[in-house]
Amino acid sequence: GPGTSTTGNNGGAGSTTIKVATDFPVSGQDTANGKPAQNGAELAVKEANDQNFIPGYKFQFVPKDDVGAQGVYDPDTGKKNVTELIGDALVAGIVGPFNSSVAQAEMPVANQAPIVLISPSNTNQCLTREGADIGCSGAQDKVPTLRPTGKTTYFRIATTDDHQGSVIADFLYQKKNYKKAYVVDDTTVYGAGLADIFVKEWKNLGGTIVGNRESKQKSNDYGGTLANIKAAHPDVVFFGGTDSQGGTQFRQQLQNDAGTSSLPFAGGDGIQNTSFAKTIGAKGAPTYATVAKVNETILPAAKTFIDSYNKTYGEDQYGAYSAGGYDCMKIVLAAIKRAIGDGAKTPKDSNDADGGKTFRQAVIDAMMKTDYSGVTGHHTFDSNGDTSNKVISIYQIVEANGKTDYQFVDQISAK
Amino acid sequence: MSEMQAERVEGTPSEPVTAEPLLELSQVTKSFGGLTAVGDVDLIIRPKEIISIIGPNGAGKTTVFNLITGIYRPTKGEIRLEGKSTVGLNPDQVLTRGIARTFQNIRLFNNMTVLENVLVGQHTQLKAGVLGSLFRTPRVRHEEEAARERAVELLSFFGQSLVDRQDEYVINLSYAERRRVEIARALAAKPKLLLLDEPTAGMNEAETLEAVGYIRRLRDELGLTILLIEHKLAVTMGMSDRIAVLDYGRKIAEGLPEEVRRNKMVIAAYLGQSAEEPEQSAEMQEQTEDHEVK
Amino acid sequence: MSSVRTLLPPPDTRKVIIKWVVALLLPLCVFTFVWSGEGIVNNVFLGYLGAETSTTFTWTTLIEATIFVAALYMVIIALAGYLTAADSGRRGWIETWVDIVAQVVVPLLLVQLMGLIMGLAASIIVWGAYSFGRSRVRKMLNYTPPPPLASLDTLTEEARAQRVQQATAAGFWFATIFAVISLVADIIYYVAGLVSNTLLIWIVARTIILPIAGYFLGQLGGRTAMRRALKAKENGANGNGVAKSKERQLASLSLARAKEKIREIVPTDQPLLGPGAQRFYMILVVAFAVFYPVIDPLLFGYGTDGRLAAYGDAGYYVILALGLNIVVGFAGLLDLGYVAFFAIGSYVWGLFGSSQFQLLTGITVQPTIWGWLFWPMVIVAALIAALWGIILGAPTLRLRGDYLAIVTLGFGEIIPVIFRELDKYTNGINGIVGVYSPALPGVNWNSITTIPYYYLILALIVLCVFANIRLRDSRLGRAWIAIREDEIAASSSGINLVNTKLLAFGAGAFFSGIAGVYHAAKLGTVSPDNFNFSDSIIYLAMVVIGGLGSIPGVIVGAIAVYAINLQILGQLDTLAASPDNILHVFRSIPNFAFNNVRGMIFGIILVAIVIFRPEGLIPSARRKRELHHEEQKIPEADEGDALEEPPGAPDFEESVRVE
Amino acid sequence: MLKLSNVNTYYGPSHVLQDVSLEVNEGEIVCLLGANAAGKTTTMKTIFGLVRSRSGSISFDDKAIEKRLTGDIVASGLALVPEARRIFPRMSVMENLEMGAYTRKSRAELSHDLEHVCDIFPRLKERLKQQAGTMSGGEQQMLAMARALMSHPRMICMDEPSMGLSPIMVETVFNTVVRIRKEGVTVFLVEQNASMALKLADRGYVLQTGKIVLSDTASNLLTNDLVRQAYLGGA
Amino acid sequence: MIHFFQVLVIGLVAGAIYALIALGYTMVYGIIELINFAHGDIFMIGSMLSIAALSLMGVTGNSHPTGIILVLMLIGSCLFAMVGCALLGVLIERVAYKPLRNAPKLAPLISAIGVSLILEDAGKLWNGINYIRFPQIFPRFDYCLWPISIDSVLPPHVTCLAKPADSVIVTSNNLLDIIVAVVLMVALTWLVARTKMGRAMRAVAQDRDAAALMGVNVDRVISSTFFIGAALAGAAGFIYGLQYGSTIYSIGFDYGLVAFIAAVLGGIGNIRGAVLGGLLIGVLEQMTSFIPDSDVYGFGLPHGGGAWTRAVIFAVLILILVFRPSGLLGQQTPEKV
Ligand SMILES: Nc1ncnc2c1ncn2[C@@H]1O[C@H](COP(=O)(O)OP(=O)(O)OP(=O)(O)O)[C@@H](O)[C@H]1O
Ligand SMILES: Nc1ncnc2c1ncn2[C@@H]1O[C@H](COP(=O)(O)OP(=O)(O)OP(=O)(O)O)[C@@H](O)[C@H]1O
Ligand SMILES: CC(C)C[C@H](N)C(=O)O
Ligand SMILES: [Mg+2]
Ligand SMILES: [Mg+2]
Repeated sequence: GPGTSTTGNNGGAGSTTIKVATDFPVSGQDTANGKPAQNGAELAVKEANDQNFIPGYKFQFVPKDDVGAQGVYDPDTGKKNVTELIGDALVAGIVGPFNSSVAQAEMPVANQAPIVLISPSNTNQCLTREGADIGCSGAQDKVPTLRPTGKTTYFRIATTDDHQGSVIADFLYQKKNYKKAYVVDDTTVYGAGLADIFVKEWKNLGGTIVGNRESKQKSNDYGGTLANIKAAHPDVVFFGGTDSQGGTQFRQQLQNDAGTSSLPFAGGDGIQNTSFAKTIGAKGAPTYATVAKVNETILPAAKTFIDSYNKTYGEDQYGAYSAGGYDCMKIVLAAIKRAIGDGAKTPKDSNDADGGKTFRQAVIDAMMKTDYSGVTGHHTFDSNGDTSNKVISIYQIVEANGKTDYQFVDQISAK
Repeated sequence: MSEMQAERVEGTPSEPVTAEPLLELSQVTKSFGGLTAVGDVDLIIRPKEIISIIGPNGAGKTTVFNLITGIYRPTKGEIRLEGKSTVGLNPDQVLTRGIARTFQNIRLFNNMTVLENVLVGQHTQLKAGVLGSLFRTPRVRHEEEAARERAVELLSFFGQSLVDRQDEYVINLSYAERRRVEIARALAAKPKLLLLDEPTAGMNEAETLEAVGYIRRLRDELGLTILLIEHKLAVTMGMSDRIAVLDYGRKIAEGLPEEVRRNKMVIAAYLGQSAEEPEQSAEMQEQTEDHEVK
Repeated sequence: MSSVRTLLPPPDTRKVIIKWVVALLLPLCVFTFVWSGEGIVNNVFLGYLGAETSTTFTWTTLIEATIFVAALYMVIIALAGYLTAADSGRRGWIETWVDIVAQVVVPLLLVQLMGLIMGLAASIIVWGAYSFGRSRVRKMLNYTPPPPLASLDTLTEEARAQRVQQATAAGFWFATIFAVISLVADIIYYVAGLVSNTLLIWIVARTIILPIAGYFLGQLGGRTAMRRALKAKENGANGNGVAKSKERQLASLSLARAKEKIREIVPTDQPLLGPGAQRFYMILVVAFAVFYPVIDPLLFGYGTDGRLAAYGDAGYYVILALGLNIVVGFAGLLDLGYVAFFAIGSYVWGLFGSSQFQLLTGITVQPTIWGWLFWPMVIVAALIAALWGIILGAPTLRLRGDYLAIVTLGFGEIIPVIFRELDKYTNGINGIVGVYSPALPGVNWNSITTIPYYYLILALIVLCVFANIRLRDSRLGRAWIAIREDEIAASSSGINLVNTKLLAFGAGAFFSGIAGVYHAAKLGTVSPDNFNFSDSIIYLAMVVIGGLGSIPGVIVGAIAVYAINLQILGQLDTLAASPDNILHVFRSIPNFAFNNVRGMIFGIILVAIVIFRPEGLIPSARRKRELHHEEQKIPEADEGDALEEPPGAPDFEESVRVE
Repeated sequence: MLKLSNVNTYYGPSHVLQDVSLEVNEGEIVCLLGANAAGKTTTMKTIFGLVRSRSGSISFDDKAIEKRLTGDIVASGLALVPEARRIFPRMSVMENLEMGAYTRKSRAELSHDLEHVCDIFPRLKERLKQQAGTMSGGEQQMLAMARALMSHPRMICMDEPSMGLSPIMVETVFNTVVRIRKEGVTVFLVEQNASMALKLADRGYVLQTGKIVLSDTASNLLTNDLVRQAYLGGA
Repeated sequence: MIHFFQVLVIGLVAGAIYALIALGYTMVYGIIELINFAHGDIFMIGSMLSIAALSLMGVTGNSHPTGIILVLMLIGSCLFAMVGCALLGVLIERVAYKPLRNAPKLAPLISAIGVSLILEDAGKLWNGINYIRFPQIFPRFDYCLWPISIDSVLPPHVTCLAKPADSVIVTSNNLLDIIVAVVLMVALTWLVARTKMGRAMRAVAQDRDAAALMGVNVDRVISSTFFIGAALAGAAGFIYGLQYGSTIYSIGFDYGLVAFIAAVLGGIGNIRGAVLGGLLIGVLEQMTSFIPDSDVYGFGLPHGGGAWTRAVIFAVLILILVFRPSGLLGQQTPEKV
């Protein structure tokens, strides 16, 4: 007979297997970005199955890799992945993507299916909001394209760059009393965007940007930039970017140079991870970083999560978005539970396109009602799909009991 | 023809007597750094002549060819084809003007078939451009068909065996056959003047005789003018209307084969009859020469 | 002789008919009864008969499916006729049948089991293993296949007629047997209650139609075969003179080429490989490709859109590979920055075919209208890319070999940076969002539809292949190859090196531009970080792995690299996550994930392919030669790589010696 | 000294050397004749392991060499003047000559030998500093010959050493052959210039499409009708 | 001015590493005309090997050996990386390139790309997906080059006149870097130009069969080339670790690319060219920071030179190649390898 039926086909009734997917860059040069997030999500699924989260239903984890043929994240591949996932009626929701530029390709597809897409790490504010005040007008006015049906199907638990950038500016200017900042970004969407917001807020506050606001492509050696910094005599160096786009080298080389080793250094979530902290160390001038979430380490939920994560995947696999991936997946699972509780019927099998469609819509509706407290704090979603949790935590690298890591310093709620 | 050349004095540039010169080299010099590979060479070639350039190794013969065909630019001097200077032209432009050549080491396109090699030779004869080729307009199609026919025709000049092997990659051919294909490729451009650089090198005596035969036919049947570099006296002496002798880049003699052969300077620099065993090589030359004269 | 027209074949030809009827029935029955064939047919007729059971088809898809089904069965019946007519009869039954089982039936089953791409990949392994095993067995049994030239034979008019008749009989009997098998199967299904009553009409009709169609199709196959037969001269008694002269001609070719040529002549020992049979395969492949979107759900179940999206992506790699093949394969210019032109193509449509155009120029853009401009813009963008190809190529012409490569690499790095940093125009790192899809009457087309893009890429590929072939076989193509072989000789044959090389760059960039426009429209966004050195490298790998200079080769190479990397390696973890997949066992290894070793596996595959097939998967005839004659290629001491400048350049003379 | 027995060599599918057997004794000049594409160069290459025979054995000084590396074969006292010269184009003439003496240890002998070959080929002496690749065809041929002599071989194989040389140089080359034989070097010679080669050789073999069809003393070959017809340009 | 010289110093130091890697590229290219794309990843493995060596010797993040022990440790870990890489290089040559000796020219290139992918994942499997720290055992001193005053008292006493941020500084790490690089380069140049092995390498590069006919063991020569080239990459890895303090599996790709550019810039196949090219690229890369932001100053490049670094390097390279088609030293010294 034609066609292939898949798992969980129990006659005419809905499937008892529900698939939940991720889409992250988990191989090639992007491994360090996506892999920890995917692991977090997988852990959430594993726990849900172990705890019989929705009695009578099992979750199947479907991890997708959006690294393309070239070995780096690839919007084409991401879009293809999402299209594939949509084709399987049993897939109820997708966690991902990691990069905003991949999100731009995936969002219209997911929106029209429709299917839930929830990202732990997309921080580009224009993905969900419009308006000149946040820099999302003109060419940056993307919402109509990314949300063609007009309905919100994309969610994220990361606070957007506009908040992150201004909070760290406030912190450095007001609490630390730095007045002159030198700003470098890594020429990526995320890095340049963050730096832009920082500069704007810094100037609002009355601070000065010394030297050139510098865009610096990932480089093996930042010597030239260092010389520029020395010449400008700043109080603090702000870096908009990620560790993998040169952040680590940049910070290290600042430390290694006598002329700059005494300069404090600050950045966003792109550099807030254990491996960065370990590599940089706590000696010398302080290194600050923000994360657009509450400080999980003070939440008991986080402790158990981190422990079980480290047990399952190893400490060195813990990344900035492990907790985010975990929480995203838990939010999706919770929405599925609620949808089923509200009487939504799961699709019969992978071929049941119509059943899949109704069920997914039910999940989306349930997502809107999310009220979740997890490792990254408490989340509800506004009508744009952005989290209510606009808490930004500030960290500093310290060495304590023989371990070097980021330590929570302060937490600020964005305006 | 030979009467008119008989009067010519060795070593002096010949004055135009009857026909307009086809190619004219005057005071051509080429130096590489400190080394003068070709120095003040004058040479006149008239239509339908077969002229040989001989000379010791490193005398500058191949360099003269390279100068004529635009691969090198002369340091000094003038090269004129039918009165118009060719100095400064690229090899492809020189070919368009009507000078085709072969190489001392065969330079065929090894991974092309025999026929394709000859078709490449017709490059300048064909007009098809990008669009024409894409849409394969009737004109292009006819042109292509005609080109193939002509290629086969050119191959048949050397007998049936090449025609039979037209679809074979040239690398599978024997040395002598490859030489022929190279000449066919040069002929494909419909040149007025054909330059052959040691066309019989690496051939045994029997094959050499065969080659001499078809080089003659090139002139007699196709009306080509031929300039030839060759070390085998059997070839040069028996076939050339005139011979020019180079040594250390200078032309030391020019004239009829017989004159050149008796020239003392030539003997000393090149023929080597002043060396210990004059008899042997002379005898051999005579012997082979006899064969072809018949 | 042919006085009695009977469909019952004479005893001597019965053998060959049985041989091929069985050989073809095997795969056909597997497809029909084990896989989806019958399902498709039934669905089609249920659609026509209006039974409510069929939900899969709309009218247009119904017609498409019908054409496909008809083509499929007709071609196979005709093939039966062809094969019986073309067979020299010198190869045994068992051998043929085992070949068919290993090379067709097993792959069919694998594809059904694992999906198209994975199935094909597995089949390649099976094919390899089988041919290895076969040669082993042959050696053991001391069996050598009959020598090819011995089958060269002329056919008299009479013999030809007889063969056609034989083919007719084969077609008839093949179809009849198939009809009977189907009938029996359907009766069983009917009894089991699996066939709806309405379908009985079709079952009866089929049983009648098939034998009749078989008769004519068999004849068609036979006539097709006879077109490749050596005709005996009518008047002379010794018809074999033709064969003798042909034989002499073939003998003058090298062994390998003679083998190639002999395959084209009927009767032959391996009619399945003959160009006549390939005609029929072509029909099948084309029908499959054209109607794929309709039959995919019936063949492979859910997820058609995902697969089509993937094929759409693979498609632009094919175009890129074809374009790069012109530069690297034909003209022999190593290009490590080919991605630059892809980027240019993408940005042309990205900037023009989106609201960005309005922002830049102030001209109001109507999305409904703008979509139409896609079509002319494909050409415009390609031309712009080509122009840049020429502009960028110009300074590189003095360079040779790897110096050229590095300069092209440079362009590949510079161009995306320009697009990224000139953010006033290109929107910089944020890229351009909302790039329009093409518009076509009656087609609902937007950035998430996959079927229109599938057809679009199919059409573009056909165009590009066509252009590639035309260019290769033209005066220009010869000039490119000549330049690759020997620049000095090419130049001395009247080829203008500068123009010809620039044209190669331009032509290569042209295709890349087409791929870029397609990419921008399909993805719906363009951003500068999608164009990296690693892209250029991957394109190059596609071309080399496929076979430099070989058009089918680079197509296969592009698809293979894409499929290995994305369809297979990128999916292993997804597959392993599903509990009922065999790969699931890997999950029990603690901390194991395929994506941790994805690059490593891909690397190993690359190295392995290159080592086992250095000349590529489907080498061009030329390159095959080159490889085998490598030793003879004397590194032209004094010229070759010493030639660092084109003739005419000021330093040229010092660097070259020509003899 | 050198012995080939039943050597078969292929290029891909084409069977180029078919059961070739031949022998060169110490102190002899042996020449190998054959039309173009007969397989003469292939014979040379097979001896030196540049292409490998599929079957048959080759021995030098009674030691099997068919499986040894080219470098080792050369080190054991065999040298080749290859077809088409194969000099090192981007090295100076001097360096090329030094490469010729690669297998030899003593530095002192080297300069002596250098003088020796420069005596034979004065043109090289003028050009010791020139980049070898820019020399004329004939000059390169001299260099190839000189380079082979630099290794002081006990036996030397020459593949068309007179190709592209002027008559005077051809004489020089042949004189050199005679001279080195006097010095005790065995010579195995492939020549298109059959009559000259036969005049100085002791024995000769005739190779025809990969098979040895004739072997005899040189003087007999010179008068052999078949040889005269095929290689000497008629009777 | 201080600014400029400081950048120059930094550029030279960075360039020394490029130069060492470029040498391997250029040698391998010189001998088998292969762009060995895996070379950058060998360098990456080298940096990891030197860390491994240090931890084998018991160096943890916090230990600070001194004196002879320190010297031995440095030499030991450098040698370990060099030998490890050298063996790896030879192994790669055997497995991935040797079977392709007679293959079409681009086949080994693809093989090299494959090897590069393999090594990258191997690095990842070995040391994880994050940066790993290189123990800073070499004590750090800053030497002020300018502005300084020198006392006339004997022995002369040098004092720095400005704060570190305003002086041209070279660190002990920088010096070590330069010293190791220079020593190795000199040794290599000597090896290739003066020894029999070097001459054999050049001969093999020009005509493999002819070299064999001179008695050269071609396989061994090619293996040695890979051995030496990879050893230099290993040394570069060691220096890199000392200089920058951390390493990751992905550095090989970038470094390989830049070093390749350097090799071409200098004239590929040319040893002195590779060194020159490496230094030049190193300096150039840093100098791009001087290009002003055109949006701010009205001239320069949008967003400043830093965003254009790679593009600028390539633009300069292309310009140079247009005027010197065989690289800076490619033509003048015809020597290959
Ligand atoms: N590119 C070059 N650079 C340096 N010297 C060169 C160059 N080309 C030729 N020569 C020198 O010029 C001289 C003449 O060379 P040419 O090739 O013309 O000689 P030929 O007469 O053809 O000799 P043969 O008969 O040996 O082929 C030689 O001494 C050669 O070394
Ligand atoms: N590398 C190769 N690949 C394939 N065929 C080859 C190769 N080298 C030589 N041949 C073929 O082998 C045969 C013998 O060639 P070989 O070079 O040994 O002939 P030869 O007797 O030396 O001829 P010549 O007088 O032309 O030098 C020829 O048919 C030639 O085409
Ligand atoms: C760099 C990352 C942490 C992802 C980034 N926030 C983005 O949206 O692209
Ligand atoms: Mg010459
Ligand atoms: Mg030969």
